Amino acid sequence: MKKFYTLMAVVLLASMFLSACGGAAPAANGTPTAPDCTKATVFCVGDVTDVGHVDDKSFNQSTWEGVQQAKANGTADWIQFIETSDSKDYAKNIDTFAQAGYKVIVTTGFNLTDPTYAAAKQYPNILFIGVDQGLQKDANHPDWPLPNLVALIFHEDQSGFLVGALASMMSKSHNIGGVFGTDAVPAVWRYGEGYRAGAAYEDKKNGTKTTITNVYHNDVGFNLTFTDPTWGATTAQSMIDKGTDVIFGGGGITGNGAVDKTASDKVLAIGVDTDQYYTLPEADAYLLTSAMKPIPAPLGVLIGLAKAGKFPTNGQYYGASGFAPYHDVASKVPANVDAEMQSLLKALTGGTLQTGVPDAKPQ
Amino acid sequence: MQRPDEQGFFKNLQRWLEPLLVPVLAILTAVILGGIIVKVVNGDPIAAYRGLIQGAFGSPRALSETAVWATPYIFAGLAVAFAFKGGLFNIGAEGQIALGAVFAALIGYALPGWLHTSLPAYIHIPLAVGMGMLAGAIWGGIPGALKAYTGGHEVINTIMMNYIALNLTSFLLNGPMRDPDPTDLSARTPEIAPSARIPPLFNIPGMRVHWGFVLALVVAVIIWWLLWKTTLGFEIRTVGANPDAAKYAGINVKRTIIITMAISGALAGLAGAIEVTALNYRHELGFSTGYGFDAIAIALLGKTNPYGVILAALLFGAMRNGATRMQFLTQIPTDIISVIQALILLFVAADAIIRFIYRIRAHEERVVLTRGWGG
Amino acid sequence: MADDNIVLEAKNITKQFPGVLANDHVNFDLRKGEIHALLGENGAGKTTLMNILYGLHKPDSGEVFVNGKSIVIHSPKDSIQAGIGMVHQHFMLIPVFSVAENVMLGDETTHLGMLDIRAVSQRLQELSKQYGLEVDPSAVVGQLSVGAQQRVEIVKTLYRNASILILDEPTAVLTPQETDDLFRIMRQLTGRGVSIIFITHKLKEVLAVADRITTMRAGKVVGTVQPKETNEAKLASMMVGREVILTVQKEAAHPKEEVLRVEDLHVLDDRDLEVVNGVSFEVHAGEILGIAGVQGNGQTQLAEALTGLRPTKKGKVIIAGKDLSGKPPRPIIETGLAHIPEDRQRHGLVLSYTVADNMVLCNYYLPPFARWGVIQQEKVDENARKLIKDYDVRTPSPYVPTSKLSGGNQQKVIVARELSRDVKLVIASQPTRGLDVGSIEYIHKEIVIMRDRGVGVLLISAELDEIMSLSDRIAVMYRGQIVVVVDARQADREQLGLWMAGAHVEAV
Amino acid sequence: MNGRRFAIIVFIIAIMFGTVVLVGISKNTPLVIITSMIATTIAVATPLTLGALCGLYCERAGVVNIGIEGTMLGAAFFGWLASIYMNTIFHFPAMPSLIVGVMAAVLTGGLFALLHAVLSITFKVDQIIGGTVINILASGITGFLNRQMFFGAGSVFHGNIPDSPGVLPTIRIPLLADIPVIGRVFIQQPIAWSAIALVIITQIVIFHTRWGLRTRAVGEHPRAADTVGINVIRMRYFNVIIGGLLAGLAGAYFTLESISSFQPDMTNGRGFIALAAMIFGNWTPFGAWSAALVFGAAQALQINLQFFRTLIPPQLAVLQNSYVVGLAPYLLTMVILTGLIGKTIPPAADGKPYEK
Repeated sequence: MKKFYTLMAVVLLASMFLSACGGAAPAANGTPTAPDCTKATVFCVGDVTDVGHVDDKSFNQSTWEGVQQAKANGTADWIQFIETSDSKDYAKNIDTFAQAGYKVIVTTGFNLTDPTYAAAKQYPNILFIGVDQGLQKDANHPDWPLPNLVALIFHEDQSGFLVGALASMMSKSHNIGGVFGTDAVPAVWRYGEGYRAGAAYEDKKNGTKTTITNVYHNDVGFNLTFTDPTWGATTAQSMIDKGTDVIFGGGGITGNGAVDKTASDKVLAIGVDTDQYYTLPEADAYLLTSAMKPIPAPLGVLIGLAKAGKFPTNGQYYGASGFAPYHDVASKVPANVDAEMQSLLKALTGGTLQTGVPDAKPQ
Repeated sequence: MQRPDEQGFFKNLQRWLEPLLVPVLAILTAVILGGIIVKVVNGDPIAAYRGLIQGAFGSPRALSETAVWATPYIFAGLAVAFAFKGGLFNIGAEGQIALGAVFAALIGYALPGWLHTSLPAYIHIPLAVGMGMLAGAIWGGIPGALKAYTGGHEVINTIMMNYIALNLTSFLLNGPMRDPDPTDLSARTPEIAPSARIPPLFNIPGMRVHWGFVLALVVAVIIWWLLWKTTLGFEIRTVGANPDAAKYAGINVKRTIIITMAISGALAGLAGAIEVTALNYRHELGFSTGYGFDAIAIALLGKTNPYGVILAALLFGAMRNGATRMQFLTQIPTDIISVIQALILLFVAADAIIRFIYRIRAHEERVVLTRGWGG
Repeated sequence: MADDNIVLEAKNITKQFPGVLANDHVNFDLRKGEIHALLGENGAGKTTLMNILYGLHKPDSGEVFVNGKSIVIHSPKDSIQAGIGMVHQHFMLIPVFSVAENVMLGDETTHLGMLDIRAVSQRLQELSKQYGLEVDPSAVVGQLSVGAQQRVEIVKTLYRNASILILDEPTAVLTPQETDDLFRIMRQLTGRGVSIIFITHKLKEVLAVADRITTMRAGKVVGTVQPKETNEAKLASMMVGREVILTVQKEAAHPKEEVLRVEDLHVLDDRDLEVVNGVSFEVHAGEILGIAGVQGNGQTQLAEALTGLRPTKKGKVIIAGKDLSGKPPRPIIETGLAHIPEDRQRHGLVLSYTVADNMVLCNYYLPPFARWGVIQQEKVDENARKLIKDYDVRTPSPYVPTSKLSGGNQQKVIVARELSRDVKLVIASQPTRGLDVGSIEYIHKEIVIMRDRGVGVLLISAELDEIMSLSDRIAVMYRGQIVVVVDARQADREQLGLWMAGAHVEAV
Repeated sequence: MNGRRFAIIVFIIAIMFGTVVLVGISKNTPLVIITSMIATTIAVATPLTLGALCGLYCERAGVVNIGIEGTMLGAAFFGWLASIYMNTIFHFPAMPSLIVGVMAAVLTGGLFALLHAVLSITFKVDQIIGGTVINILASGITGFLNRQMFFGAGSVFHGNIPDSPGVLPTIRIPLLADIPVIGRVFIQQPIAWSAIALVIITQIVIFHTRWGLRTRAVGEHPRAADTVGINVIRMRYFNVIIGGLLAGLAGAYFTLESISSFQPDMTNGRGFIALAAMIFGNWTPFGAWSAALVFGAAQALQINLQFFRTLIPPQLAVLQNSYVVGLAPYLLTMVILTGLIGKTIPPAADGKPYEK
């Protein structure tokens, strides 16, 4: 009998490895070797992620996609990322690229603001792009703007405002909701409050009274707040049960859970960051739109400018705000609603309309 | 525990090396299996390991970074190992680390303001670090007290305390302790005063290894001494090995459980405090993801011996540190490190597998690390 | 031997455990309807042999025949099938289960996939009527008396239609009266064709009940005799291999001042039942007070309460004039108590510790073993070497883990540690349980030496012989109360047995 | 489960529901709020209940399993993977793909449990350590594979996110589901229904069948079970594996019922909460279920208090802070486990390897 169990143990271990192996697909053609980036002619672009992974289906991934586009369109000869596993390694990881002679270093997330600023000062010959890093001249950044550092930033509040307005107009029960990660992250907070402001704006205009409920996932540690889709789904469910008929899933995977659940309950959902028609295909039939914060395109532009020697020197570059097409739901959106959306978009991007949302949650 | 007696040097050497045999073979086996997995996904295991070793030991700077990574691992590993010695399983190191960091940061940035005076480093640093330890000790001591007085199992309670600690941290960093600088959008504390900063070991840019690493080694020696040479250590080990006999011997078992958990928590708190005072100079939300859980593996790999913990922590630090370089050079995801670490733990825990593969006879006592829910 | 009457036969059984040859070519047979006693000291190999017959151990060599056919027993399942039932010394009952559940376990009756408790209870009632074994199918086993639990064990085997019954030390936990009751049941069973193997080390019982007696010593069968051909002394020398002095040599006691005074002590057990209710007695310096009683009448809890291991509900404990009621162990130990605990592996030792460390378990923190909270290792080692010599502890070195020592030597480590300290009172609980005769003699001698040195001794033992031969005064404990205290010189075995069975209480 | 414990649970849930009703009464009718909270409670409780039942089978047989978390995570990943493979590579329709996915998840749970059984029963590894190994291994393997398979041009799906077959459809209880408002409670997805069914089945199996009697015997006094011919090792193996299958079903909840995607470490500590629920429930199915419901209700409280945040009276401003409300489930678990319900009694041989 003992032999039998030993055998079982062996079989089990073997099967675990087989599953580990069998599952993993062969890479197309092995690993390409890196060129010597220190050569002036070799244009290498490096990407340092925030704590997390480049496949996080969130901003780390979007940034990496932008960098990949630079490779695909021939701007970059070689691209590489380093995933940060602890915040203490930000500087070290940037340094790894700098030492290896990379020409452009992209850093992702507002948490890398200071390390990126410091590295830009240390390596004046390397160009830095800080995604989501709202910088200004202050005591901690006295030399801003630096000629070799550009912050790629977005007006999340504008995108949030747009989808909020749309949600308010599309809601029949005048009951809309938003499911977010922690509001400690300014971008998330701007989405949420923009959403609220947009809905309130349309309410005022149309004389409706819409109830807006934003729920932030503040009840777990920071490492989990954006990666808890089950919580997102449960929260969305709870909203639907109370008659909410448009739900905005903002904030990484947690929000995706809400979008997913909302759509599967045949309730209108709004995605975030990218056009989630393509990233959450199971939600397509009820995906009203997505609040856009398209990192890849402007990032590709910035990398192109860097190569062309036309890197902006004012320290800031705003990505476009907007909302994604209605896709499958287009037939349900009345023409006047769409017209209003287009004019709002114009007003916001043109600067004639302000969302009134501060940069971060007031303390 | 063995103690060197009248026997010869080589016999002693053999006795020192013998406990290393199984862990070393476990690491070897895990590394080979990890290599096979890399190979199967069409990676080059040799290049991967070369990158790993290069990243961990390839230059003075790499060594410095390995030490930087190993520092919290040593403290946290000691925390878990210490609790094991007392028959307790502290899964709560994660939360204790976070609170240690938060409160060290608080003293670090706020104390001069409260006192309306600047402080000399030799006062400010111990105060900040001590506050971190105290926070950890309280966070560890609560489950200890619950265990002693209500029988609530420390595994469940330390897990719950983890969630509460992480929540509390988020709350503090978003609210009362948030950097008041309106331009700072991050949820993080202000930077600690220069007087609260533990200096680096070498004054060379890029060499981040700091005196906290030396402190970690010293603390490991102190913990060894405490466990094996003092009456308190005797009490803790007795409670861990046989609580009934401990009670019979007149040891206050409840008090000892609380002390054990408090010291364990203090060590974990120290891990967080040192990260703040010697490295990050502030506490932010992206901090400390998984030290507490890695610490369990480190404690087990080190066979709960403080010196073993140092070795295991250096190994884990080297792997975590070298992984970046490995990924940089070979594009193999760093997640493979987690798989290898899990395999090491698997083989160390189930040493029978390793003994079976390498035909080593078992002759050491089975060490009881934890007891079921009842104990 | 072509005897049709032989129902069970073991031939040439050999079983080797690491370091011990537990059974060495053992031959044993059992006839239909007889009670065959298997006599031997602890460690003689009786239980190993029975465990082999019952399928709990596998023999290294040898064969087992049931009703003339050779059978291979892999597990208890096989032996149950062959009609063998066993009542273990430590009952194999699950305390939280009911009697019916315990009995049916492994041989369940189901109805539509559900346990059919009713059918089982019915069958149980039939069996208990048939054999005169009174059991309540719905009672929870953990709340039954020891005697009742034993009846459940017997019914359990009958429920499985056992025709061969192995009783392993069944009388160890019974009063003399309960023992007589058991013997009556055994006779009734044999009358109905059941054959019984009766394992014991008590000579009187063997002579009273057995049809044949086989004696084992050190893994070998010494011989098989009829009761009428032998007597106690002969059996004892067969068992031990030499003449045994069955009594302890000691002078008359010279009691002095009081060292322990217990007043109206009440103690709860783990289930919050009051198992010590209103005990009062005193022990004087220079005397041995023996507490006799069947196991489970509160002695364990009494000893734990006196030594501080268990809280007291009510009452006073005064040691050497100091009121220590409800105090934890340390102040009690410091007042001058030595405690030889009942469960030596659980309470008395840390098995993973070295002999040296175990020898300072109670005073590691006091000078000279510790200064300023730091342990002085050389003093600890010195102490160990001295005690190992003084108390004849057989160990290769002071630094081996105590778990490597034999039971007798483990007990000697405890005795050495406890009796070498400067104490006023010794509480010894079951100090010789499970030990070989040599160790028993040694420990008895040490206890008497302590008495003669002017220390008060409280001896708690379930072995009436031990109590009678060591004590100066004897207290009998029954259902949590001291029923009577008598002078040992005037104590009568039969009378003590009656008191232990509660006769005195009932007579009132 | 005794009356006192039941009363405490009803009381706690009533307080939580009542708080939300009082706060939200100006916005929604009590009936709507209560129905919604019940729905949330059941949803949150589903994986916890199944996880707790996993622990129950293991521990009733005497094996402590703190690897529930890892088992659920592994099952969530492989179940989801199987459904995607079926759907995208083999072009199965959604429903069969999902069913295959659930089966794969359950099987994965069984395999992880088998590993735990091998470690803790055959190799007699400290059972809490064995569980920790499972947790770390599951996290590492799922993270690594998720990355290998779904990220980058060289991956199985060439870096594209494949279509997932969606989530399991809801099942309505006829008639009951048609009741206005409250009917919502009777519309649940299959795993949620099966969790409730499995509570009842487990209650019957553990306390009224031969299997359960033997399982409990093995967990209470393995030696006694051995002496009546029960194969202790085999009983323990099978019970641990049965538990693993249930944890596998709990894993399926995450990726096939709640939402239709996988995230590294997405179980988020729910396995540990499940363990706490089992202990709270004193190792009984209904007890564990009620504890899972308490935790579910605490989550519902947390979500709903945020929902009605603007309506919270200023005297209770502390409840407006989502961090504070977020602590509720964990604090409650601790408070409940320490004394409020009195001592719980584990099976006597729980966590002890059986040495013949």
